[in-house]
Amino acid sequence: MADAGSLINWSLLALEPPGWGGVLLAGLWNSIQIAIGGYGLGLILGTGGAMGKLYGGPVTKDLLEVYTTLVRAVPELVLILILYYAGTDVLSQISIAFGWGAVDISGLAAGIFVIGVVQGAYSTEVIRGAIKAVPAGQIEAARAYGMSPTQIMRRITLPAMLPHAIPGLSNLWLIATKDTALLAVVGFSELTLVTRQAAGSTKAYLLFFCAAGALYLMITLLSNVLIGFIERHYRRGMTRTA
Amino acid sequence: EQVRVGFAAEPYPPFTSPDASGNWEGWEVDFMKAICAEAKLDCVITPVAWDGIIPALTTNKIDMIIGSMSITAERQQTIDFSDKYYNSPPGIIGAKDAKFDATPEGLAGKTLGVQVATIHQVYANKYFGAAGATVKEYQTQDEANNDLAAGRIDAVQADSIALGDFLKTEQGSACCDMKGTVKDDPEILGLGVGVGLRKGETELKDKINAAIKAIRANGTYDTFSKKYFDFDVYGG
Amino acid sequence: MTERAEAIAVTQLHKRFGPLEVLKGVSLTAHEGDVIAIIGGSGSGKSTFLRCINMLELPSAGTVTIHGETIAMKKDGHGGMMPADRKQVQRLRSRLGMVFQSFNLWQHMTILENVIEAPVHVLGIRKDEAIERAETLLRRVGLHEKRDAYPAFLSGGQQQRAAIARALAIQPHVMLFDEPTSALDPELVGEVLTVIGDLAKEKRTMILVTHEMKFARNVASHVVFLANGLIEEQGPPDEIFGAPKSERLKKFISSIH
Amino acid sequence: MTERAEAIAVTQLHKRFGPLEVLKGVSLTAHEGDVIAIIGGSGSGKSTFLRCINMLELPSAGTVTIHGETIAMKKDGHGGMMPADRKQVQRLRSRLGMVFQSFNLWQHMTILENVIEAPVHVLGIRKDEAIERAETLLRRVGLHEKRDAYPAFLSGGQQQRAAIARALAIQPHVMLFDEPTSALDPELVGEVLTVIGDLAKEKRTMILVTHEMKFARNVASHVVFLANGLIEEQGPPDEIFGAPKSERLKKFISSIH
Amino acid sequence: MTEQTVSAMALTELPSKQSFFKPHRIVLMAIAAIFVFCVIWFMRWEWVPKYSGALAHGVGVTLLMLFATSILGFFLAVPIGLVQVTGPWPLKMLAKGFCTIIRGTPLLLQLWLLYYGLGSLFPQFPGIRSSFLWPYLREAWPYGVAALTLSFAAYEGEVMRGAFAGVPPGELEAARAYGMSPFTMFRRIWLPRAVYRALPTLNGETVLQLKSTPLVATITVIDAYAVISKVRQATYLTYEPLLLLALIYLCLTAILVVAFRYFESKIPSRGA
Ligand SMILES: Nc1ncnc2c1ncn2[C@@H]1O[C@H](COP(=O)(O)OP(=O)(O)OP(=O)(O)O)[C@@H](O)[C@H]1O
Ligand SMILES: Nc1ncnc2c1ncn2[C@@H]1O[C@H](COP(=O)(O)OP(=O)(O)OP(=O)(O)O)[C@@H](O)[C@H]1O
Ligand SMILES: [Mg+2]
Ligand SMILES: [Mg+2]
Repeated sequence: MADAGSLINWSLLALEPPGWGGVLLAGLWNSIQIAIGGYGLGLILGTGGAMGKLYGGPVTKDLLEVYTTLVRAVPELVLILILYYAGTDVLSQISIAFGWGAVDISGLAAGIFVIGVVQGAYSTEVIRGAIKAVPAGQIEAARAYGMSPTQIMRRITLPAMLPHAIPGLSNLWLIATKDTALLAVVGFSELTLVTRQAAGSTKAYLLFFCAAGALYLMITLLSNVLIGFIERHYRRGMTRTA
Repeated sequence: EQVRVGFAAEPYPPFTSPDASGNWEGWEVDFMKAICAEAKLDCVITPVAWDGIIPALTTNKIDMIIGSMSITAERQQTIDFSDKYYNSPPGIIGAKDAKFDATPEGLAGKTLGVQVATIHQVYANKYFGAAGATVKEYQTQDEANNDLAAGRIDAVQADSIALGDFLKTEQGSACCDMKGTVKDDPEILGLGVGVGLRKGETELKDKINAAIKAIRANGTYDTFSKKYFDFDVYGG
Repeated sequence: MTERAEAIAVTQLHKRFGPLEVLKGVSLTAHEGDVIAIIGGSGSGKSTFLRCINMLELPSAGTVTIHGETIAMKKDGHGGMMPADRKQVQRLRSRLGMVFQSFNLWQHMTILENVIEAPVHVLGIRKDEAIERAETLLRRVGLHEKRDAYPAFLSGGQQQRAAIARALAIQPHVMLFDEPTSALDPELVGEVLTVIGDLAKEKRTMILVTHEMKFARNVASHVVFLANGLIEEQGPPDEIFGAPKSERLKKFISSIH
Repeated sequence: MTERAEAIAVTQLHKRFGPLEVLKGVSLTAHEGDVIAIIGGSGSGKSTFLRCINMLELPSAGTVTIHGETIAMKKDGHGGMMPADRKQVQRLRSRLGMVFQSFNLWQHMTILENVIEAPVHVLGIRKDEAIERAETLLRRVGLHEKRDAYPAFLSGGQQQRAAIARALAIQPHVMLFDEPTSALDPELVGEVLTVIGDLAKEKRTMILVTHEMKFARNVASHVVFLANGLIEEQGPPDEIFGAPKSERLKKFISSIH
Repeated sequence: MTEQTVSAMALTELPSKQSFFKPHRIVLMAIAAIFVFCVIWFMRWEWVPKYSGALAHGVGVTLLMLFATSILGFFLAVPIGLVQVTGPWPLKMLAKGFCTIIRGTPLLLQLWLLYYGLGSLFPQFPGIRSSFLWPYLREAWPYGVAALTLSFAAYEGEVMRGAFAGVPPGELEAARAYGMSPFTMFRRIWLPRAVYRALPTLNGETVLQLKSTPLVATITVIDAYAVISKVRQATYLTYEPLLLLALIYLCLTAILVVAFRYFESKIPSRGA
């Protein structure tokens, strides 16, 4: 068999062609961009969603409930397909309806949109739980000192809920980095897909899948270190036991 | 104006395959460059998942498909095609030491690999699946070939050019050989490969058709084809 | 007495929670420099009354006038009332320094940040100026060396003193205290009462709900006994504690001792 | 006295935790029917002594003999000792009914299941027989109607009585109690002490660590005062409580009252 | 209204259980009904009967995958969780490393690594090729089962670690004090107690596992997702098959959640 030798052919991982290292790193960069973008979008949606669920009118609350339930019950893979085809389609229809013309949704933007919508549902729940964990008295005190509702949100509620939200939000970040791999099924050139391409072209399946695994693992481990720092920073106001 | 040209994101040699620097190359990439130059279109390569390539076209993620897509009546209900730009019959390959023919009887009881969303999938299910073969469907051609080489399946049906290319590789030549081409069924196998287009975009379609005619007439088609094939890929 | 301006005037305050009428028409005027102690049994509506003054609870009827300015109310859809002008409520609230039973310090800020928060973000005072003033206040309540600590690391008494500094930082016309010592261990009560006692000596206008009768007797200029949502009896501390007239008050005082 | 068999004999028990020597050679013999109360200050090693008897802590030196059978020990690698025969320890443990301060009922089983667990799965008694016996025991501690409840739904006193029933279910030669009432609210202490008192009346062999001096005086046949890892004084309860000899014991008794 | 907007009550309020049918809900449901009607009326569903057999089979495969891998994964998770709590350090590190690696990389990649990577190595060894295992190693599902099982084991292993560590030591001590052997204690006390504690999390993990099963379609296992993919390719419909698929998973999730609620309700809530 031919590929018995190529299994340990490290030169395939070289950064310069004919090595595929450069392509893998480019894929990794795409993955990271989508993860960051999707996570960020998810945070925005999640914050909005949490507000809506906590303080919104009954219709808002019900609609958000439907959103979070649906997204959390349907496999990411299916959601990604639906959102990738239908979601971006609807987006550009809306844009046309508003007279902004057809938006040209790039693969990157579509990926961010898809991951963001999925993440949004999860962060809604995380942030909602965290806000509910802020003692009511803290908010009452802010009102008693004459803060306006937006000020209370910005100065008290959001920062006070962060320590409660960080564990959940860090989990979501790790999920986001891994969910980018699912975009391979719609043909987006993130790390998993380029790995598949490289593996298919060189027949060194094991080598490339292990290399990609190592890269993902690296993101996770680095993130864990970073999350540790962030957590320590934001939990400084809490007692150790809290 | 930019035209996004979609094809499968996975290697499909010798038509489209990525190289180590992330560029795409192959006969179809050359073909695309030739007609885009001819039709003065600003083409950008947009790889998409093969099984979602038609939805990608209809939902505006890409503007045309140059991905070895055969012109079939069924697809024409959903999308439009240009004139054909190449044609080659489907072939069947199998392990060297296995002796069987590319006929329903020959494949009975065997496992046959095909790529999803291809004419081969439809054909194999209709003729071989019905006659007792197990049809296994792969996301990419490459994975089907690989599983054949690994002995997980007994045969692969695909475009004979693509298979020929695989048989030329180290892996392919070691394991397998051509068992023959399949009996024609124009209704399924179509009339050759054309550029897939959204319905109603006749202007683009006319441009492409004119470009295909032009590059065939001025010899460009033959020039780049010679780099890959020693026969006439355009077919009869 | 008469020359002193009215700091707070509440007239005919009613408050109902669903079927339960907690306040049934309470009127009270606090002049500048008054220290009013509100006493009464549990559930008599003391906290509710205090919270109605700064609109943490919306009264069902009646008016609240702070420093001559009456809070404009309008009908909400459900038979209650709501402030007509949100901005006015926010402005008037920033003239009332509320100290809660459970401190309610903002946990994500240091003590100093807690104290400067409202001056900077509500009153719009410059930050360095606010810090300077905050340090003075913290020194006064004896917490200067704790200014960079987070509330969770302080004892209950220290937290309550920080909360008092936070309330003083907005230079309120009136300080409102809702049982400021009842969440504290007995040993810690003393330190907080000392601080409040000092404020009383400075003739700062204060309304305090308290269960510390001895303390009320010592610092209050006026004592109000709430019972069943009404003012059952009021007057100078010596009269209220020394010669209670109503049966209820007599019973209440004897039960406390 | 002499005709009664030895239930437990501990000789020269030593126990050290790292540098700290908690027990410095304690010897104690309990005959059948004895009720031995162990008293002593906090940290004097009472719990450790009790836990060494059934090898929940491994003694550093000394022997433990249960019903005439001495637990065989061997040296472990680190200068301590360990049981030579694990099976022997398991067998002897099932003759000792231990009742813990914090009950330690198995939360995932109903009270009845808790009581039959050890008889069925350690002693190998038939399940229906075990249930029958368990019901008798539960009736005796007054918990029969709670037999299908889960421990979390019981009060502390009820939980401790269930724990006593669980310990009795293995028909132990000796019952060991480690402060069985100190995790209980004062109102609940009584019900548990009544049950233990009844056991004492039946002349069941018991060793109990307790802070309830009055109770110890009433039920114990013998009182042991531990101090600093040694038996400072022992004797009949009247002597120990009525006429303490050592200074330490005098101080201890006066501090308790 | 502002007072209600930031009302402290809203923060502590439980979801109102009052009436499900509030006026606005009826309007919303009417809108939803119109929407569903439009979906049914204007979209193309004539393919459903033709594929219903295949779809039923696919759902069967999905469920089989789910149950097989959850159960196998759970049995793996128990030792993984246990050695992390009590094991000697080499085993502890091994279990920890396993969890980190599996949880740190995408399942899709693991699946491909097993099937295309490892799976394409096997045939190179004639010994494997002629062994009795070969007929199975040729198939795709063993790789799918393996990858999903390992993944479940890693995630659930973490949960079990917490559950084992969370069993009060006193209860274990009580078991020892009554003469239980270490194995009896584990079987009768420690394990059941830990499983009860882990049950609510197990519910969530199982739903996540259900949502992971469609990935096996990418290695040629014909589950519900693969059937729908086939429909998409045969009919060139973009939305309809995916909507049906989403509906199928929604129902499966709902059934799972209800089933777990039922089991949880059988366990004393305060005790668990
Ligand atoms: N938000 C509310 N909703 C319904 N009832 C309330 C609410 N707040 C207070 N009450 C009720 O109003 C009554 C008066 O409460 P309030 O807290 O004012 O009493 P209090 O005099 O401060 O008593 P305490 O000394 O116990 O603090 C009580 O019966 C209480 O249950
Ligand atoms: N596992 C252990 N490791 C280290 N030191 C221990 C351990 N268990 C007990 N000790 C120490 O041994 C000493 C005696 O403890 P023990 O629990 O036996 O005291 P006690 O007499 O039961 O006290 P109390 O009345 O407070 O329960 C204490 O100083 C304690 O800190
Ligand atoms: Mg109150
Ligand atoms: Mg003890």
